[in-house]
Amino acid sequence: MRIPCPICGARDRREFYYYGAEDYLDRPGEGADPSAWDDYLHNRANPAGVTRDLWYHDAGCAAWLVVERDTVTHEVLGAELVAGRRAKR
Amino acid sequence: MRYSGLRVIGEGLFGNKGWRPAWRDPEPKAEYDAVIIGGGGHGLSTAYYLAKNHGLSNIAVLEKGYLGGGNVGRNTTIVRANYFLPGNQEFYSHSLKLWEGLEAELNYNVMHSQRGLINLFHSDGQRDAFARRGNAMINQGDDAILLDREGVRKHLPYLDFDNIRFPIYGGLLHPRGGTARHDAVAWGYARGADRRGVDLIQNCEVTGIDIQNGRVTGVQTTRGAIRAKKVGILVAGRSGQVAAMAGMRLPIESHVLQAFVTEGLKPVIDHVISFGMGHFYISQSDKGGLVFGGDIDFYASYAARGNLPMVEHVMEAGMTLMPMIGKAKVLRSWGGIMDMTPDGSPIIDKTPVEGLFIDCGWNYGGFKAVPASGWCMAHLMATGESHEVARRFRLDRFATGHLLDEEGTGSQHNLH
Amino acid sequence: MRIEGRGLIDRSRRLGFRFDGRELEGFAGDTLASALLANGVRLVGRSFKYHRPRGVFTAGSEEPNALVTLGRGAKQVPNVRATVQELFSGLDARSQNRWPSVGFDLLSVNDLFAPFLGAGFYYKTFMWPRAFWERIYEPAIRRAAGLGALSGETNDDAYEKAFAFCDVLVIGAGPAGLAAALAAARAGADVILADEDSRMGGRLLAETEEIDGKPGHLWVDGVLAELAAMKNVRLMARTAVVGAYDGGTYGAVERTGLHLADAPAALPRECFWRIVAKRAVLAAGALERPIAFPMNDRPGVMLAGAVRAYLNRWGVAPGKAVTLFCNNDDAHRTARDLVAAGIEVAGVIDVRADARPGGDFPVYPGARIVGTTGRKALKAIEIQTVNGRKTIATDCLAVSGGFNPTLHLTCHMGGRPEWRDEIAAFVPKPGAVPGLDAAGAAAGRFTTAQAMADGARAGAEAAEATGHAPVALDLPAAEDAPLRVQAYWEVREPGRAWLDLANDVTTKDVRLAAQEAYTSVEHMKRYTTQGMAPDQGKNSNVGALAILADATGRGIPQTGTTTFRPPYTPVSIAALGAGAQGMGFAPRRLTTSHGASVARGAPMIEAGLWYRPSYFPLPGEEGWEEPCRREVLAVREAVGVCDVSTLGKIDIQGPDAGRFLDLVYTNTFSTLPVGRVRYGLMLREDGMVLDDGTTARLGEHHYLMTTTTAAAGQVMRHLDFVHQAHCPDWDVRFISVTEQWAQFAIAGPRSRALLDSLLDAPVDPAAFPFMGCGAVAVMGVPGRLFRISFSGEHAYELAVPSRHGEALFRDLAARAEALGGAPYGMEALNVLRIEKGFITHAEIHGRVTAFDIGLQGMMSTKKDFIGKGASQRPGLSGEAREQLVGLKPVQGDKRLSAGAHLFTPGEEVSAATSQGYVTSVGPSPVAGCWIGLGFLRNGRARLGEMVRFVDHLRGQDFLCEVVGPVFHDPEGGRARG
Amino acid sequence: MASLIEKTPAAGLTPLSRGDAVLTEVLPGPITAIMPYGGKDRAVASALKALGLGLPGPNRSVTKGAAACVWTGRGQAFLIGAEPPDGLAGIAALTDQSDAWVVLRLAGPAAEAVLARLVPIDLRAATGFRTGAVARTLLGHMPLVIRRTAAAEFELMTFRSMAAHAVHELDVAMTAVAARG
Repeated sequence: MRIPCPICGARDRREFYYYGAEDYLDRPGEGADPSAWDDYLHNRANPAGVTRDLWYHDAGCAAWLVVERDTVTHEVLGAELVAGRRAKR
Repeated sequence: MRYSGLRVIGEGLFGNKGWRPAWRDPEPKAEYDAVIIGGGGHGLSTAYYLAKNHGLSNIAVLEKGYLGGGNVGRNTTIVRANYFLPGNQEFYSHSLKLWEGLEAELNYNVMHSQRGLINLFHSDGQRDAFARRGNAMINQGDDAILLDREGVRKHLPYLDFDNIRFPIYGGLLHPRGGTARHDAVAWGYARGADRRGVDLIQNCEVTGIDIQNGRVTGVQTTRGAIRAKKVGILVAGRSGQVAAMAGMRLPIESHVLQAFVTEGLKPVIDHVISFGMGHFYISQSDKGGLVFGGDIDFYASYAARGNLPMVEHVMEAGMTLMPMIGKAKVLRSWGGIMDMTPDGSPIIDKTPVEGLFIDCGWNYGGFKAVPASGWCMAHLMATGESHEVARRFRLDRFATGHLLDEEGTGSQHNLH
Repeated sequence: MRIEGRGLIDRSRRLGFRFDGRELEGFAGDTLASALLANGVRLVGRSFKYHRPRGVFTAGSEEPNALVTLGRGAKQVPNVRATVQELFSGLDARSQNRWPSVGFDLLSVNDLFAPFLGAGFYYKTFMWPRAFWERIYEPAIRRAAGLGALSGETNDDAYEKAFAFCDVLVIGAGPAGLAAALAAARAGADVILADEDSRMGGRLLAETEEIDGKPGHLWVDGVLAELAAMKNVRLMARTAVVGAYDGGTYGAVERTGLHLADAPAALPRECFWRIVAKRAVLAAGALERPIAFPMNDRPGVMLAGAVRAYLNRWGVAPGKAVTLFCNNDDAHRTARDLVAAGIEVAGVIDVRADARPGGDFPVYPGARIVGTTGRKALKAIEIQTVNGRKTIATDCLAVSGGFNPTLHLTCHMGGRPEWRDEIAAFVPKPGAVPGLDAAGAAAGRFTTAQAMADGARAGAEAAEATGHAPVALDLPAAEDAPLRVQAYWEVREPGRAWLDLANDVTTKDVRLAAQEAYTSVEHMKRYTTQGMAPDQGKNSNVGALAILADATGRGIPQTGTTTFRPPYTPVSIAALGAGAQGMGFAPRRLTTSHGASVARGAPMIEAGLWYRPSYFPLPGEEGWEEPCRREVLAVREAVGVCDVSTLGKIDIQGPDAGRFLDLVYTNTFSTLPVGRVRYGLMLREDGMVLDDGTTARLGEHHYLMTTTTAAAGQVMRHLDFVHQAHCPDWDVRFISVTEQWAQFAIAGPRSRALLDSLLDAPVDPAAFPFMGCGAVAVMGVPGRLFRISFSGEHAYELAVPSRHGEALFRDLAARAEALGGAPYGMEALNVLRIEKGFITHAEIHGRVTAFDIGLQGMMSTKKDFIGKGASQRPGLSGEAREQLVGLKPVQGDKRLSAGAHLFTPGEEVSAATSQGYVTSVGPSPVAGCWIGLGFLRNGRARLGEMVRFVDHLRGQDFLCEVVGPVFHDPEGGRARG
Repeated sequence: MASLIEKTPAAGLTPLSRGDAVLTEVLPGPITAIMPYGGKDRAVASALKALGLGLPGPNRSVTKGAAACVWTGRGQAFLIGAEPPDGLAGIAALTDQSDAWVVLRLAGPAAEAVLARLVPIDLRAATGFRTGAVARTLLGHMPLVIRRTAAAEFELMTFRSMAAHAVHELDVAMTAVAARG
């Protein structure tokens, strides 16, 4: 599997650390409802199909990426920088 | 038809013409007392114990493919009871006791082989953690022996004791740990359930769950609608999709776990060996293949196949631990889809929908759980109450913080 | 028997070799199988279950029978395909799965019991008595099963792994692959051409049909010469592409040293390649398949194409009177070539009623074989012709049931092949592996002309897809006769008919599976074990599912196939795991003081990839406790020196650095004065403790964070995540400086005296109060000094650039000794910190909250921080949780052991009554006994109570007093003073 | 005055010569990590012009004589072989890394083949990894900054503590390549 790091280019999966679904980006604010924390940390859509998940270019540039890919075919559709994604908002 | 050595000889003398089907191939009925979604190990054992322990026989098991085609048929066949957290301990202890009587129970040789499992440790800290585990096992009434380096050498002289990156300090021996023939477990439960009147319906995919006023009323399938007041979901690898049919979002992420088998070899590894530093575990099947595996590939996947980095990592772990296996050749690799939960422990619980029950989240420890999972899920479905040994496998424990995190890696699904 | 004038072997180079102790001879260019056949060796092995005599069946890696063991001792390699193994001088091969010899095998008695040993018999018996399974039945089954044996000795050969990249990977160098490689390469694409054979050319090396009027191998030589001269082409012979993975990644195994008589020790035996290709062409050809008929497993029964290959490529006649059994035209070529070579063809039994004579040999159209004779070598066949039964004497029967495209790689991503009636075979599903295109026979285009044209097409398309304009290829004239195959799977006559030779699965077994409801193709496979042998069903899958389809009344397409999975051919673990044996499994990290510590006799222990000294023994000291006690006392009474460079150090800078630390720590760092250090607690987002350590403020916008050794990498990743995901706009930058600084703890009442003697200026107590930090100079070298303590004593940590680390350690150790102190290792460090109740990852093991370790007060209520939200969950605090306590045995001579459990005295010992467990223990000179830290349910409320300490594993059972976790100087005056 | 003896990361481990490849330790002088603050990339680049250098983009390096500025990660470059110019203060985080890395030079016709055993990226010049190209990747299981310094010459940087392991792994790969002849 190859992950297209927006900074380094396409690299072998062995260079990356995997975290989980992009849900981890949407951290509840202070004082959020306990159920918001439960959803943030635990509950997942876990799609059989296209998903967006978090990868860290551990052995590369140290960027966190959101990778769009298909969990059934393993096709990788694209990747963007986590930091860049937030700045765009 | 009862199986026995005499029957094998008798049938053999007459051309093996007399063997009857291990199970029927029934058409689905319009209504059952209970429907089990998933014809894998857990679904089949649940159906079996619903019939055997609770006297229900108007049950259907709905399987989208063939019986035992999921993880029960694609694992490394290890059976053990070496957990240390309350909640897990009593459950796996119960499961191991069921394993020990499974051949007699099912009249089917599942080849449960208690050859002993050795967990190796490589530092003082790891030894202490395994000591805590071993003591917990003995507290529970199970068995454990702490081996020092020389003790390990007596059992496993072929490990690399002299020139290894993570030196072997010792091991925790679990004498009752071992292996079983995985397919046979599914087939044995299937045959047992069928004999007690359970309808095993293959090639029947559930496409919807019918709910009225918060109560389950039945399921939609590719072979028509089926009514039932009780529905159990036991579909490891598809739990999220099936639960979504009932509007549920689960604390599960699906991951691929690869496993490997070599060409047949004369007996060389007599135990089950687990190498924590490399996350590598190995045993030798009765046919002679070395059966081994490692960690999940770590990325969410439903593909039931993995990639080379983990393949290589597993092989590297094998080569550093026991370089005598180097000239064995890997014959086949495969992958299974694991329900990974945020604390590494399973869920056997009611759902917010009345009459709908779920048994999921086995991470990659589901095979050894098959007997007790069925036992407890059947108890829950029949009585509406959690079984004593599965009462901590609650769906809401992540929200409340009553976690069962044996690995201590926290709310990151793939780290368990 | 060798035929003069035929074959591509080098008859000028004779090679002596041994098989089962017999001294034999072959030629350079032989495989072990061709050399054995040339020497008239028919019986080469025994089957898996019935131990039946078996001979060479194929001429390729799909061989089910001729598996042998090569070499002795650590060099012993089991299950080597004689059909692939190149002959070399001195090769030493032995047959397998027989005792005492391949000619007389005691376990062949199994064959007599075959009626009772049918599919799945073991699921129905061996159940009584229960205890017999592990003791009697299973050991007997295990001994009988298996094929070759591992030596049990540690591997001492070199193996390697490598990466390669290309535009176009061409898999297979037969007519299609050569054309594909040529087309892609001439277009300018980067091409890798890989073939599992030692010599490229594929079937062209084994056929007599000419190409452009020349022998096929000459055309091959020409193409290879052109390819070899191109810079953009890499030729990889002896390289089997074994797996297709995501993103155009392919696994391949190259036999680098297995074919050499005297391979240098440094030359790897095999290399496992990870090839990343933008496009790939599968030109792996097709595998001939047998037909099931009664007693079809005898030595001398072979595939027709293999017989032809032995004749044409190796100049070997596998028999004197050859017969053929077939359902297609291709097999007739074997008869024709044999006759041309002067070998008798005793008959071609063709199941097709319209089969026509094609040469100087008898043809029996519409006939079939109903039996064979010859226990250890085929003697005769009995055939049923349209005119009745007839027996033909023959010592070699060449069988062809048609061809299966070698499409395995196209199924490695879960794609299922498609059935084509006109060739009675499965073909690859296009696009099943993205970027992989099958061509030639692998795609069901069987004639040489078709294969070349298809290969050229695929090569050109692959080149174009990778940005290279295709160029037209002039293809030579080649054979183009259609295969004309009639689907035919088995002769249904009395007697056992084998499908899977290697696993001894017969047609009856498949029918029995269907009879017993194992009707899914996966059930049939698993119940009968068909396809699970070393050939992975290459010779039997399609035949078996055809018979299953027949038994269940379904068609072949409806029955479907089992899944092909990697590897295509078996790969040795040593190749896949190359580099890891010994120390290679993980990097070794050495501190700058490593050599100096080793020189002092310190045993080095592994700690999070680093090596750290356990203790520094003096002459006469035994074991670890004696030096440990001395080192602890050195710290408590004088001064000790310890290398702490392995702790993670992260340099954090920027205007928002303080704010950032406030987010990642539970407590506040933005208020920390410059020149001061603060202990920080870091949680995971789920509320559990992630790590702890001190962070120093070096400047207004400059902090230095310390992590534990074990969690350094995890913390760095965590900081990167928090920054990039939650506050990317904050101006904070960080980088690891763990490697930049060599850092040493100098601990004990005389630590300041030591520093004053060492530093360029004495330590100014005003500048370095407890938890102070600042710059210092050590013999002119700029360093950093932190007044922090992990021992509870007046202590410092001194850091210098790593180039000076070794020298500083030697100097510090000498100065410490001069002051009555000593260097100390991990054992003493551990005792020192337990005496002070300081935690490590033995305590913060991932299931522990700030509440559990009594640090709930460090969780700021004034700000948000990572882990705050989730730590509010009810299950993460309260009386039911196990809390950190100290433990002291009531009887002072008891040794505590970590991993013990704690119970309320008087209660039974059980899982349900366990009150907690012990995490860290050590012999404390301060307490005068062993002490421990542990977690006890509601522990902070139970100080002063007795608990029962039970360690079943070490046979310990005694009472302990529950005490606070700080044993030494609870007020902290010594560290502050 | 007494002094602290300096020791280089790979002292005593190199040079190594195997077949057509030679491995030597390089002592590049000071190494400073430069991490520009938000919006300061241009200012940092112009400050580096004082040394005749600039701020390289991803996977690139800029050299001037013995000095080089090498991209080493997201928002990070190493200034190697020169002290940082004054103009960088306040616009970038600067961190001394001079002692944190072992720097090895692998040279010779076999260098690419040797690295193909250990580095999971395409290092061929023809496909883009030309002189001056940089990558942050792996050397076996170790972190790696790799830079092509000439047609058949690479500079490899990994953690100082891993120097012995890195040299050993390279030695194994060099030996295997040499054995193929």
